[in-house]
Amino acid sequence: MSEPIEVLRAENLVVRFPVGGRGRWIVPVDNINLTIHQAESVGIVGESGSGKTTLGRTLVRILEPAKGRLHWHTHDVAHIRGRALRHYHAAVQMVFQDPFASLNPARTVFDQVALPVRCHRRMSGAAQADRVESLLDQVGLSPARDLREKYPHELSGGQRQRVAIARALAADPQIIVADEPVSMLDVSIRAGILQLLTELKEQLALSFVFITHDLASARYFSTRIGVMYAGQLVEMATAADITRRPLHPYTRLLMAASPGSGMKAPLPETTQGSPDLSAQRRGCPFAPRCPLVMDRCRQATVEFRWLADQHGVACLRSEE
Amino acid sequence: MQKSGVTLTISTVIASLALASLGFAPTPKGRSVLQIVPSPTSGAYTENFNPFSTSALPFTQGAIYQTLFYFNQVGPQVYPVLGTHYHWSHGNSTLTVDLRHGVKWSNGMPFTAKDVVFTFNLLKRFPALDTNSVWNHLKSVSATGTYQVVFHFLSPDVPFGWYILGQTYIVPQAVWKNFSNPKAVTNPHPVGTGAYSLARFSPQAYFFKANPRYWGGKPKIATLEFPEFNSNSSASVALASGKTGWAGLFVPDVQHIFVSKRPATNHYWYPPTNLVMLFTNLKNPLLAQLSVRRAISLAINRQELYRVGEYGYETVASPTGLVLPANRSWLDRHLPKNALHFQYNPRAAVKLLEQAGFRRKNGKFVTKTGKPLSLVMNVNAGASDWAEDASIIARNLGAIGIHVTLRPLTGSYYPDLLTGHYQMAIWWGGNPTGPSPYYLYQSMLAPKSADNFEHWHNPSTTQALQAFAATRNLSRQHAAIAQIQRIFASQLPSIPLLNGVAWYEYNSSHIVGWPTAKNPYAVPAPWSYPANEVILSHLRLK
Amino acid sequence: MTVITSVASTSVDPSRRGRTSPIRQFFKDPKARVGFGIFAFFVLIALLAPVITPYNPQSTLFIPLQAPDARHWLGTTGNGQDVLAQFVYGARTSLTVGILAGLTATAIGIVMGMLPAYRGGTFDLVVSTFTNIILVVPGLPLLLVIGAYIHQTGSLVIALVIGMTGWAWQARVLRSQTLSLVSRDYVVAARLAGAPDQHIIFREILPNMLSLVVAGLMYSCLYGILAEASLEFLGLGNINATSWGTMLYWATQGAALLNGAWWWFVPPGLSIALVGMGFSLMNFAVDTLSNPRLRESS
Amino acid sequence: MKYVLNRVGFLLISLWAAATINFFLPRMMPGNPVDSLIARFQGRISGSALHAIELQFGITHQPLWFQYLAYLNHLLHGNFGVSLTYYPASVMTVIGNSLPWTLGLAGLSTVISVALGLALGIYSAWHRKGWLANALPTMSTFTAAIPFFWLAMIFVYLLGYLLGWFPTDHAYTSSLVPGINGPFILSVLHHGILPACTIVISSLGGWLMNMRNNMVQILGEDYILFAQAKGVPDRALMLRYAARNAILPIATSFAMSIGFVVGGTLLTEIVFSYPGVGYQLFTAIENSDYPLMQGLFLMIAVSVLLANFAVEMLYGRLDPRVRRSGV
Repeated sequence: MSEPIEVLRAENLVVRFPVGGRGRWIVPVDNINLTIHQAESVGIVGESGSGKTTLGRTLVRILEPAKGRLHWHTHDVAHIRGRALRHYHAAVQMVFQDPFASLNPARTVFDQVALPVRCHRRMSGAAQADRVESLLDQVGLSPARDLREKYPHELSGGQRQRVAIARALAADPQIIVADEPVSMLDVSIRAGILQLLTELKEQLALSFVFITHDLASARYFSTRIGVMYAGQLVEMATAADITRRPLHPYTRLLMAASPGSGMKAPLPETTQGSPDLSAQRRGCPFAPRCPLVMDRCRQATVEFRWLADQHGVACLRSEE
Repeated sequence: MQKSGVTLTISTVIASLALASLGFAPTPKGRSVLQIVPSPTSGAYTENFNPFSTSALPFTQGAIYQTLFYFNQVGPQVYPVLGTHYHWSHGNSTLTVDLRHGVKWSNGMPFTAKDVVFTFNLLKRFPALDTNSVWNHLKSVSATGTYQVVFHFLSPDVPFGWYILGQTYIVPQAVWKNFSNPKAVTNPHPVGTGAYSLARFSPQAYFFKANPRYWGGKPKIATLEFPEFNSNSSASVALASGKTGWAGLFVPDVQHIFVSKRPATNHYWYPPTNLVMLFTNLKNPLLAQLSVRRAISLAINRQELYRVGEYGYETVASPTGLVLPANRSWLDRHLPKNALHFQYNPRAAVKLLEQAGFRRKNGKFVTKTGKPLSLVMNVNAGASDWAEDASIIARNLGAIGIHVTLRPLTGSYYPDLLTGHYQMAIWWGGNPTGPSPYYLYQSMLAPKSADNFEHWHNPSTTQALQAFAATRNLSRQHAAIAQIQRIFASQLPSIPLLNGVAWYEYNSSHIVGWPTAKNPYAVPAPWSYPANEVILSHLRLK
Repeated sequence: MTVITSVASTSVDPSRRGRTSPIRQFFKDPKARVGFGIFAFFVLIALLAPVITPYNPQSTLFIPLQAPDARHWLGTTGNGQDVLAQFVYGARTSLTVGILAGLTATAIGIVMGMLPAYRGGTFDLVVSTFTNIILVVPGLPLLLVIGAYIHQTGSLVIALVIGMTGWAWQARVLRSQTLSLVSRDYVVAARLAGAPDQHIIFREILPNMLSLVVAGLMYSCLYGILAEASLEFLGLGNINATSWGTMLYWATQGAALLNGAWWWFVPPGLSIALVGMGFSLMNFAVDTLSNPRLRESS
Repeated sequence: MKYVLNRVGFLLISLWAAATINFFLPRMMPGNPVDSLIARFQGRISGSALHAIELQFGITHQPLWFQYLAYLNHLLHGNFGVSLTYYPASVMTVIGNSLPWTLGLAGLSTVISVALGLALGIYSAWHRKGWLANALPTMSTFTAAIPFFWLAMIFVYLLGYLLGWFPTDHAYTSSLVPGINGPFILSVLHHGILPACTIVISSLGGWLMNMRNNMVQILGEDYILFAQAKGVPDRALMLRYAARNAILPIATSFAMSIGFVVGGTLLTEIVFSYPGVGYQLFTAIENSDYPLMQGLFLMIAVSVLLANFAVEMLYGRLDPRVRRSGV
């Protein structure tokens, strides 16, 4: 097997937002390094507020990073604008969490799927219509004729998400960032959507970034998994490795919480509701909740280190 | 915001309404107060009792400051005021005036020839005060004794005597010699010889009180009140409700609004004193053609102007430009019939234009070069009757194929006329109109006159005006006027429309002695100065 | 004249709502039906003017100040014009000017509200400050002063001037709504789809605040009709045109009320108020449509 | 504090903007209306006054920026030029005579109209089932659309002329001497009732509808239901919980409403010959008295800006969120 081709690489990526004026910031993406290879699916797992959605949006450059680099093949796309950004968007698409919010209620299915076909692929007329039809077929919305003139509110949740996926495919992208694509759907429909995504991945040799709070579905879908906590990547490994040998206390916690897991970890004391994202925080962000916390954890900066076999972790305990 | 607060507010409002309507039902005015509304003013009053200022408050001229004589324009009378006699000598170039004895200024000082000489020299020193340009005609003014003044003219100029005798207000030397810039003086404490003096001023109203030192005896009406109105409609409400005793308003359907309310005491009389003209700018190449002016005149339905635009108050003008019936005696009986009455004949107008080389295309006239026969008419939006007249004329002319664009203006209407920025516009023919038709003709047709808006330059007209001015011989004067009449009717320097009237409404419920159609002893409009000095001395309590 | 819509403060999320044709839902509301009825009535009168009356509104053929009778349903003016003819032809001018002014104000409001909110940054700061300034500079006095400078003018210019002085409120409302819509997922998706800015603004965002735009348009039209009537009433418009405003001007000049000629003075004023009421009622319904809580209450 | 600074900043910017609009307006107009005016007044007013007007309206050869700076400098010194209509009175004198009347009339009417409108709005939202509560909003859509001047004229005719209950013009009986004395004050009140009623009736509807909508909205909020469940008495619920929060957003719309009320006051003054700035503005317009017109417009704009500023300050005190966030 040849060396996998690198498609997108984030280096020391930082995203921050001002809060309440007076120069205060939160840092939902804090110094993250991440590589995505061709036809590979990378899962990003974390609880709400961990910054995984912000990371996803930064990867597709809906957001602009404050620091760091974002390499798209050989180009740095961290700060591109205008036509270059539009060009990048043709290659990196997104499927949103909420299929109710991601489809424009005032436009028909056809309009929404045709938009990237027209704008990115420069098709019009019959070619455009054919393309839309085949896309809808591809995502399992057939017969397409019945659907194309419908408005989103006339569709079921699953149908809507399929439309959203069709729209993402319409630009012929190389990477799709799927931000919790099934979390808002009924349980009965989830499997179908996940099945569709898997098929697409295999048929089209697409790379996927699969963002989820559920380790189980990440394991099902991804070749590698990164675990995020409070804006930082705390662990990264192959799906198999991370299940077998979770190193970070937070990963273990997630494992314990996921159904069907054999792992049993002690329930952590929660001294804090949600992770602290403020720029002023010090030490390991997980320290307040960590069952294995040491004094050093509250002071020292914790570095992410690669151990072996593409397994990395950011924990002082792992250094011991 | 609370409910009780609302109730409180409502009940307070209701209570104050009730209180107000009980306590303030209009109380009957004192019997010897006369409320006068000369004409709608331009907003709240500002103090200005300077008789030389064009924005002097009404009745400053006449009731406080007086002229030497008053010449009636609706009757034959000449009233001696501060002067008693005048006569011409030295080939009509010297005017000698005898002054009234025993006249006192309202501050008690005696009135003498010095005051008259001072007044005229004041106009000489400050030309800005000399709105009638008397020093374009005078050489010098001097006193002979305490009660006689002699005016020396540059050239014989009999009709100009009227400006000296009847249009110049005499001020006291003792007061006015102290003013370094008499043009800007607002004169808050006016000292005059007239029947009234200032009692009190506020921006909303001012009051005159009877002058006990008045040479004609203390006037019978103790107080004159001048409330301020800036529109015809608000003033009409006051007139209709019986508050106003003497007004000079254009009232739409005065019979219904005013007279019918109390037919025994509410009266109006609108005597013609002026001409309403459609001025045609002769610098415009189209209007410079006599046939165009004639066609316009033929196409205007003056009956409609009379009946609709003016509510039947202003009668159709004479083609001669004479104000009839006031100037009846000057009318040349030998004029051809069509010069005596205007015809309304659109067909003749069309024919006239076609003969002059204009062609009709789809009902619209075009010139020989194919340009449309199209004119702009300025509309005085501040005078609703004239605005209505203008739209009638536009329709009349449109009907025969002359396109008229209306251009409504308010404040700049008159300035545009003065500066010649107009093609057609309605305005008075004479400014002012004097005791003979000469004044009207002179102001409209003399080459140097500011009111020659149409820019008429015609040697025989000028000659006739000069011939009139140089003589006191009545038959020679008549001959000169007759010549102008003929030119006027045949050449149409501009187009007469209607006889302009003096608006005049009065209430005889407790004050009598008013001028009437049967007893036209003075121009009755309260905005006609100095006619008011004569009328005020005729009024008495019932 | 103080009509303030509260839609500004209600954030609407149309995506969560069932979309049973908004037009049908609009007409379910009795207020909307009455409002639309009033509006349609006057539009119909204006359109059918020549059918309704055989008379020329300008011609002064009749006996002045005639009370209403079989020949003159609304009597005659002091100048012998048929009031009904003036009224129905005046409706044309007044409605046209009002609606044109409303459209102008709405168009400017859309651009001045949406563009800065979409662009953000300094551009937004400058434009929205400008909007707020225009909002607090009193409109009618400004209109009077401009009217005084251009004195005579056609109805078209009046409509444009009214529109150009009356857009700020809408710009402010649309700006805040755009701000809330611009970060919606579907807008982001459109951007990812490579759509140009004007497509995103006018095709993706604008259709989702149509109810706001329509509400604003109705108030702008109402404002336009009132402003035109005020200008004409003061003689600052084109007094020789036939509109409800000039009717009131001439009725005042002709002392209609003192003459007891209520038929000359009352219809134009009453109709202005009725048309305004029609707009407000329709707007009520639009408001209700986009704000479910108000719906429950009425 | 940041909020206050922010608002002061906006006030200053908008004052500057109003002055600038005032400066450029006559210069933007087609033709030069002032030119013929100057011709008209040649000889009637002093040369220096005329020169000042030429400067004011840009009939000079100085560069535009110089004219603009000179203009701003004059404004800062309270020099608004000289009125043509009231020459030799200065524009400032005319404003001084008329502004108090307008402030009194518009101020009092606004207070009554706001208080009444809010109270009726609360009533209409609270008693949703009552016929009056349901009729009020519909009625107010009608009253809010009545042209001010038309209503004023109807009042003049019916209550003033036919019934004779109220005077039909001016601010007080002119035979009285202005001053602090019983008859004069009563006369002022008596003369003020009809104009004030006109303004109140025409502007009431906006406040009513706005308040009602906000109330209805807030009455559906969870915390109201919660308070109700806790047994808070209805009255307190209506006033302290709901009305209080419903009023706050209205303050933000005050800016536009005050502009409308001022516009309406101007029209009302014109009909009643009420000697305020609206009446004077109309006079100035009718007489093409551009210096007076400009001075009055600026004065009206400044008054509205200040009133607005005052309301925002008040709003900042009432709503701590605004004070802190500094928006």
